[in-house]
Amino acid sequence: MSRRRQHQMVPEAEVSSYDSYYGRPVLKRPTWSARYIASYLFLGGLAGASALLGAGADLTGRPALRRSGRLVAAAAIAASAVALVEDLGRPERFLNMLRMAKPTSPMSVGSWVLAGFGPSAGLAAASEVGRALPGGLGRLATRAGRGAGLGSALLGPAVATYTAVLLSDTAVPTWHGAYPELPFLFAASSAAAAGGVAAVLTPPGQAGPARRLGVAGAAVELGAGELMSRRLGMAAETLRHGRAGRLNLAARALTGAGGVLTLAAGRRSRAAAATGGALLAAGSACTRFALFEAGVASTEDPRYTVVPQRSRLRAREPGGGIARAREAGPEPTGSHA
Amino acid sequence: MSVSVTTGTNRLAGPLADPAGEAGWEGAPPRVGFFTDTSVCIGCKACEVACKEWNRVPDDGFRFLGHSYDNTGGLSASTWRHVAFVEKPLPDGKGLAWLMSSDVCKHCTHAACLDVCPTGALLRTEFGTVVVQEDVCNGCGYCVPACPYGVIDQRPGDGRAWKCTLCYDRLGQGLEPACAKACPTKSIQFGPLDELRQRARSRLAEVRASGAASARLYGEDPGDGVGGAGAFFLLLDEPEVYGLPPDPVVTTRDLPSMWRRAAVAAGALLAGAAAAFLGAAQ
Amino acid sequence: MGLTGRRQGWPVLAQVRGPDRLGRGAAARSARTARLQPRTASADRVVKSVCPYCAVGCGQEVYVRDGRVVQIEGDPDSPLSRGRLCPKGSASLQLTTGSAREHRVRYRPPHGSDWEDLDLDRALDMIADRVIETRRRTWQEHKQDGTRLRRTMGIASLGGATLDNEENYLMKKLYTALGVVQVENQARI
Amino acid sequence: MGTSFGRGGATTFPADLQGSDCIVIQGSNMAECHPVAFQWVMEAKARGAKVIHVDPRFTRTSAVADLHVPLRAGSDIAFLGGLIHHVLTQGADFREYLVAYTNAPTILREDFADTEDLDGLFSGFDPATRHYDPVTWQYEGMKVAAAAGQRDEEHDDWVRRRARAGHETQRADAMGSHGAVFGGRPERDETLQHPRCVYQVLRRHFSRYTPELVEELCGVPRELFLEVAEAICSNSGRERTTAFVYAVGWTHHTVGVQYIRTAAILQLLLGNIGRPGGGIMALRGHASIQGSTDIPTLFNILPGYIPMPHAHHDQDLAAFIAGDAGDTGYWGNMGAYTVSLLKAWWGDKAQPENDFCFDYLPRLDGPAGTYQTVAGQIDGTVKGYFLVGENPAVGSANAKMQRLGLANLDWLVVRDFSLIESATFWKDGPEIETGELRPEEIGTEVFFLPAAAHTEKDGSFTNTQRLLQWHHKAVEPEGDDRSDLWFYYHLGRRIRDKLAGSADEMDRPILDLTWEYPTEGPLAEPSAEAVLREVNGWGPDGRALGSYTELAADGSTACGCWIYCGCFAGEVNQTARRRPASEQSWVAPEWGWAWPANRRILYNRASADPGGRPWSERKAYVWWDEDQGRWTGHDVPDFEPTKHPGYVPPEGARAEEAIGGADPFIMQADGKGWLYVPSGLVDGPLPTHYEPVESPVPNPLYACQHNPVREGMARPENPYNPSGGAPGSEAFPFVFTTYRLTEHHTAGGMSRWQPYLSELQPEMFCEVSPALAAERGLEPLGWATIVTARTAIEARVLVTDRMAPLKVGGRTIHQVGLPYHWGPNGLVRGDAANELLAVVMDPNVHIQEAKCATCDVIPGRRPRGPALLALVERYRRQAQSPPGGGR
Ligand SMILES: Nc1nc2c(c(=O)[nH]1)N[C@H]1C(S)=C(S)[C@@H](COP(=O)(O)OP(=O)(O)OC[C@H]3O[C@@H](n4cnc5c(=O)[nH]c(N)nc54)[C@H](O)[C@@H]3O)O[C@H]1N2
Ligand SMILES: Nc1nc2c(c(=O)[nH]1)N[C@H]1C(S)=C(S)[C@@H](COP(=O)(O)OP(=O)(O)OC[C@H]3O[C@@H](n4cnc5c(=O)[nH]c(N)nc54)[C@H](O)[C@@H]3O)O[C@H]1N2
Ligand code: SF4
Ligand code: SF4
Ligand code: SF4
Ligand code: SF4
Ligand code: SF4
Ligand SMILES: [Mo]
Repeated sequence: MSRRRQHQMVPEAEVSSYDSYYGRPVLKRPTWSARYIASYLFLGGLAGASALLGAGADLTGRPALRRSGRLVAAAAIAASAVALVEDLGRPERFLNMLRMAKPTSPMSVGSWVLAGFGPSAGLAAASEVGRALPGGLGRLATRAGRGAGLGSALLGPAVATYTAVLLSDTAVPTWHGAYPELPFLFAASSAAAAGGVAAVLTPPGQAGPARRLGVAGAAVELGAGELMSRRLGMAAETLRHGRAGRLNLAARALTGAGGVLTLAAGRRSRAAAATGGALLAAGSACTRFALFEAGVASTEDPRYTVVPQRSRLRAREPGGGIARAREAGPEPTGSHA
Repeated sequence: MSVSVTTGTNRLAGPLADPAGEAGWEGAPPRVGFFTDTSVCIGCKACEVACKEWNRVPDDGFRFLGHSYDNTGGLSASTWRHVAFVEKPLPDGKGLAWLMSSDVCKHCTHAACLDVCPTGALLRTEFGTVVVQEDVCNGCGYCVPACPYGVIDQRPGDGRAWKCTLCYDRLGQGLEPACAKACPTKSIQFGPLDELRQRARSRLAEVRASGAASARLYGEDPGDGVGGAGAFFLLLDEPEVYGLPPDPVVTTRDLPSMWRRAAVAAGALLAGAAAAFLGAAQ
Repeated sequence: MGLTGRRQGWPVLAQVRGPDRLGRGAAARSARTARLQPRTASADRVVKSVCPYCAVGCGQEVYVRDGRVVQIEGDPDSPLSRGRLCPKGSASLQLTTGSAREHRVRYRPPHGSDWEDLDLDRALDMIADRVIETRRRTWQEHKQDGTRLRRTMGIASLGGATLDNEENYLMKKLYTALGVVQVENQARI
Repeated sequence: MGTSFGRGGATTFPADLQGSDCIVIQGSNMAECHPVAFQWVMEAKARGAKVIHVDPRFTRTSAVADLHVPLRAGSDIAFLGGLIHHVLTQGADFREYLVAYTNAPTILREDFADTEDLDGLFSGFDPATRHYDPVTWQYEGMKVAAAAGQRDEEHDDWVRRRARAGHETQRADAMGSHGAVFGGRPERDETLQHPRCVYQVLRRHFSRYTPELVEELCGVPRELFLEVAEAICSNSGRERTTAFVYAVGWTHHTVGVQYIRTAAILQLLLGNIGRPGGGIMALRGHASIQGSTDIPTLFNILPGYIPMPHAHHDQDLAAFIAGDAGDTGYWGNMGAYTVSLLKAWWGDKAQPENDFCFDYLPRLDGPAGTYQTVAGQIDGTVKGYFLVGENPAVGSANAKMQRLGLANLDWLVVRDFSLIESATFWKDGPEIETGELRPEEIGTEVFFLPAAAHTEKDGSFTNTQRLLQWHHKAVEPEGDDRSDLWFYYHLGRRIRDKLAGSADEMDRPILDLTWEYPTEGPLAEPSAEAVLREVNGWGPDGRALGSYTELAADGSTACGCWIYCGCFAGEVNQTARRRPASEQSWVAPEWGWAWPANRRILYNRASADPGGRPWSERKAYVWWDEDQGRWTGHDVPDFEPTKHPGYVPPEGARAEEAIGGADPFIMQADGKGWLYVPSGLVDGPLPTHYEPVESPVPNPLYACQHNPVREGMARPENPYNPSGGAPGSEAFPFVFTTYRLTEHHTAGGMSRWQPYLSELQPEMFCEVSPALAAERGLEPLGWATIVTARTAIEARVLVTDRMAPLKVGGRTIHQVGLPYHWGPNGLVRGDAANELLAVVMDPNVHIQEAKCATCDVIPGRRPRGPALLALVERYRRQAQSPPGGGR
């Protein structure tokens, strides 16, 4: 409660003075299920950043890290694709995702990116089996694996960050309002997750870059999250209350603990590295779930739509006219004075 | 392909005279839409029923909401016209206002639902309207949170997204949409958008002159957050009173900035990963 | 205008080739959408009718295809309604073609606990017998004071306001000839 | 309206309201119940007309009106009386019109005594029989005294009473077509100064209906009342017209007919009848309720409002006609109308020698309305019942009484679209739940026959503006679905076949009946056009007649309904005419066909001044064209087309010839609009405020609490709540009123089964004010139980400021609103409001008081099973309502 006061950016009077239609939401609640879509956000991030680790390890000669990076990338992206298809109202029509190529649709962009990333990550992962084959086949697999691994690594960051745009490019107050920070938050969260998972799966000796990536990711994740909720205005409430609030709290704690543990003991102890890595990954997952739920909550209460819009209008009042030729800029829908 | 936000072609926000042209329709007919004059609405819900009969929309369940005479609650995948009922004491304390207003998809000039749709199921028609193609939609659900008015929704059990089509099938034959045709008091007026905007302005003057000081047009301004709605309203009170957002902005207005930031973040991630490895090499 | 099924195949190609670069309109249209027609366009007949609910008497146009009613809309020609219909009139299609209608004769014998099937012709015959029998049993030729009554008070009828004039006419004519005077309709209520 | 103007139909048509300057909607919720006709009100409003809604509730009509005037249900006579008082005291009447066209100057008999003299009674009241003898209500100068109220039932010396007035039950006027008839010429004082002239009597009668009284009695604040008075006065006269619109908010009262009479007086005073934008728009209910009144499925009239004969000694056709036809006015031709009807029914068998089979007609000896029938069912005298598109187990007052009647029949035929409550009562009616009835004990044999819909048959409906419109068959009916025309035709055929050869005298009328109609199609559907053609009638040459003026009394013409004569003129189905609105004036004379003679505004001769010139250019409608020597204008003149405005009837003239050139009310014997009704009404010549039978307050005006001649039913199934402060009345402290919603239709047979309508209003609810909710602890969206002496029902609670408590006589009166569309069957179900109402009726037209009664409201759902009976029993004891019913 005190936290809420502290962060309250909208004067109490204003909140209570708005009208609504029987308290019914103005916006539609996203129909996505948290189980699939928040998981998908997490898995996509994990996959994208893991592909980076795999490729880096390949280039820098860390076979264990390469293997884990590639396998995790492939597994995660496969799982994320399953989650995505499962969430479709008409799963049998999933191929329609490639019917068009729409830069205005993050989901379309994502689909194309995934269409590139998925096979390359898969090929890279397959090469881990193939390289054991004798002779030319093995060599071919190794070479193909490198190419595919590099390809997936190039697309990996896109996989990790396009989901931020996917969420932001909606009318959901919390998601849209978060758009300036969200790509960074998601990139960092992906890094933390991938680093963490790699730290779990890889002997500490080869996992240095993973730990560093994980810790750096954790730090940026925490920082970006804090920045975001400061700037979000009223919608930030949704990150502090209810299910989203609990998840967010858990996310910070896990990420914080994971980062500290990894930093402190990850190099020395395999157990500590694994624990720290697991905490980081769990933290990253919680971050995604928290954000997802906060967005949903922001659609369920009409205040988050009406109050900021109303004050925006009021601020504009004397001049009249509506945002006529206003240039696009980082003025999130939810922000106001 | 030039994607600029408010100028040039392929715009994502701001005034836009010819959305159909931007959607690749050459020689398209004039843009059509709705002017819903709520000052003459009698809340009969003929529009709701006529829409369902024409479009064979299933019923939306039998729930007593008791929100005045509103028992459908809002627009949904199975309610494409929705009549809101608002009971309010008059400002002078003498008597009561009972406001009724038939809501519908706004057929935005910049339609977020359409732009975020990955499959192209959502379509800008040659009439400038926005429709879902039921044979294409795969139920990804993206359009649902994208709409700043909370219009479009997925139908449980069916999985696809549904909303007002502005009777696309009828328009092709020069027919009036079913809801507008039925409306007993012509609260719903259908026609070329330019004409409707003019008519709305003179009607507003009339209504104001008759003493309704708080009457206003909603969604008719091409300069508003969605570039003007294809279906706009004369309201007698604040929009939020009817369950409408007071100042909706199409989310894609910020999309270029989002992509830029995502690109920077992706780059940062790439760089970060590189640094993680390079740091180890040192 | 090039609005019809010009484009086949993968829409992405149409996006790249045509003017609809962002895939918002022309390029996104499916073949089904391109073929879209109002179902009234394919009606065999349009039959002029009148709303069956209330006494405003709004004009209706009934669209028929393959012997089935496919749509009912307001008749724009009507000087009473100018093509408009209220929610009830707009629900006429559901009223006439909906699943709520019972299309079979139902019969409940005295003291029965459920409906039974009955042939329509047989039902009509049974009803005719009941009328004849009840009429005979309850016939009043004279009052006690000797004035003539020529009627039965054993049979009564209720309803008429939802029926056609011609139906009311035959009812009144038949009942009166049968000596049934307790003929009433919604005018009382 | 029949008694005031001569015909029972609306005087105008909805589209004409667009030309009104002021529209008073009172006793109707037009926007909800006639939404499409309401477009014309909105049209008028857009053109600057003032729209006033006078209604106990704030409805969707009030929402778009300029002014909503909440008044206590059941107090309209006081409100309208107040307006009459205002007009008379302010001299706001349209004097020229009043003097020329109404009976304002007519002088009354000396022995007439008013309610103001007799504390709520008129002269002639017999407390023993609770009936009026209307002799003293007559005009001065009438030659023969009128018959007493009971003449039809009691009198044998009928034939000798040539000119008389009492015409009670047969001349059911809210739907009846015409006023009374009389012989002789009344005296008049055109200066309106004679103390016994109608104008002066009116002044005295309404002298106490002041704004103060209106405030006290109706709960309408003075200023609001005066605003209405101002609006209607300033919007009447030569240049402007005001229209009144009513429906069952006025008729569902024990004084319903007098409500309408009050409005008629007001409109005559203001000169608004027969003129464009004026009139009284009676909004009727079902698609063809007007048609089923014109061609009546009603006990007391024959087609065209010819009264059903009563049992009298030695009454032959001549005596019947002599008794009912006037000498003057169009009713002077009743012989021609009646003989033509008999010819249509009995064809060649009907000959002058056998009185055209007049004797084949059954006779009445008392009211035989639907509620009497139900009593007969319970008492076991009514054995067989046809329900043809009506659902009394939900739609009629005291629904339980209806079901008890159904459960005591030998056989029941229900023709409907779905299994409505009246068809399934034996299985799942509320009495089965309470254990009062058990299916195996119910001996009723039930036939349910599915009906064909309007799209599946040809036929005509007559709408609220007396307009016949043909609907064409679009498809064949499915399964066992058949039209009612098919059913009655084939039932009649079969009965005739079975009786063929019977020598029994009682079978003659049915065997001699003309019953040959061509059939069409695979189902042998009788031709509806052939039936309509018979309704229209034919002449000696067998050709369809063009107008009722061609009908003859010698048997050379046949006509099934004289007022419809002309609907098949020229062998063309005139009701199927559909010249588009865009090609016609707003009167649209070439769309369908309106009775009489395709006229759209009745008495439209009054739209011109006595000299035949329009009162004003703005309000020109029908006028005398001197050059052509005929009446002309936008409509078919409701007048003999070539009768000069200056025509003065010669002494001894009969029928229409006795109507002067400046007398617009041609169906009336004197051609005048009647402010005062000397005959034709059983409860008085002038409207008087009486309290509803169940009222929370004593009558502030008279000692006489209720309509003294109301029609009640003292039966155990029909107990009344004590009223007006009588002992026990505090058990039922609130007033409730029942009504409709746009989203449903009447008893629900055509809406509760339709998903698209049902979802819009899915549950039975009650509307209460926040104050009442607080007082009784009712939770919004929770449940309330509403109790009367009949039973209790439950409803979801809708708390709304639209139900405002009224201050009446210093007391706060809470009103509860109950839509009546729900019942136990269908897609959406709920308790029926009609379980709560008792049967008590207007004595003129036998319409039940559905618009106000008293009740109690308690929170929560009602008890189930026998516990429900126990609850009601507790209330009855507390209210001391006599277990046997009584009044
Ligand atoms: N949607 C819809 N339309 C219908 C019908 C329907 O069921 N649904 N039914 C049709 C039929 S059969 C009919 S008869 C008509 C009836 O049409 P209406 O008469 O308009 O219908 P109601 O709602 O019964 O009553 C009208 C109004 O009378 C008011 N009222 C009650 N008591 C009084 C009173 O004492 N004085 C005054 N001034 N007002 C009073 C009620 O509050 C109500 O608003 O509608 C027809 N149209
Ligand atoms: N408390 C209260 N009670 C009221 C009223 C009120 O205001 N308050 N209003 C009264 C009034 S005005 C009226 S009119 C009555 C109405 O009461 P009802 O007439 O009993 O009600 P409806 O539901 O209209 O019943 C008509 C039936 O006819 C059926 N039907 C329709 N078309 C056809 C057809 O072509 N053939 C056949 N065979 N059947 C058909 C419909 O399915 C429906 O079931 O209710 C009255 N009761
Ligand atoms: S209102 Fe919503 S659903 Fe309709 S066009 Fe605009 S964004 Fe799309
Ligand atoms: S749910 Fe259907 S219409 Fe909506 S965005 Fe997805 S594919 Fe497009
Ligand atoms: S335009 Fe057509 S689809 Fe849209 S609400 Fe109206 S009737 Fe329904
Ligand atoms: S049909 Fe017209 S008047 Fe009726 S609710 Fe809809 S908009 Fe309002
Ligand atoms: S459409 Fe509505 S107003 Fe018109 S006749 Fe039918 S029920 Fe009455
Ligand atoms: Mo009615």
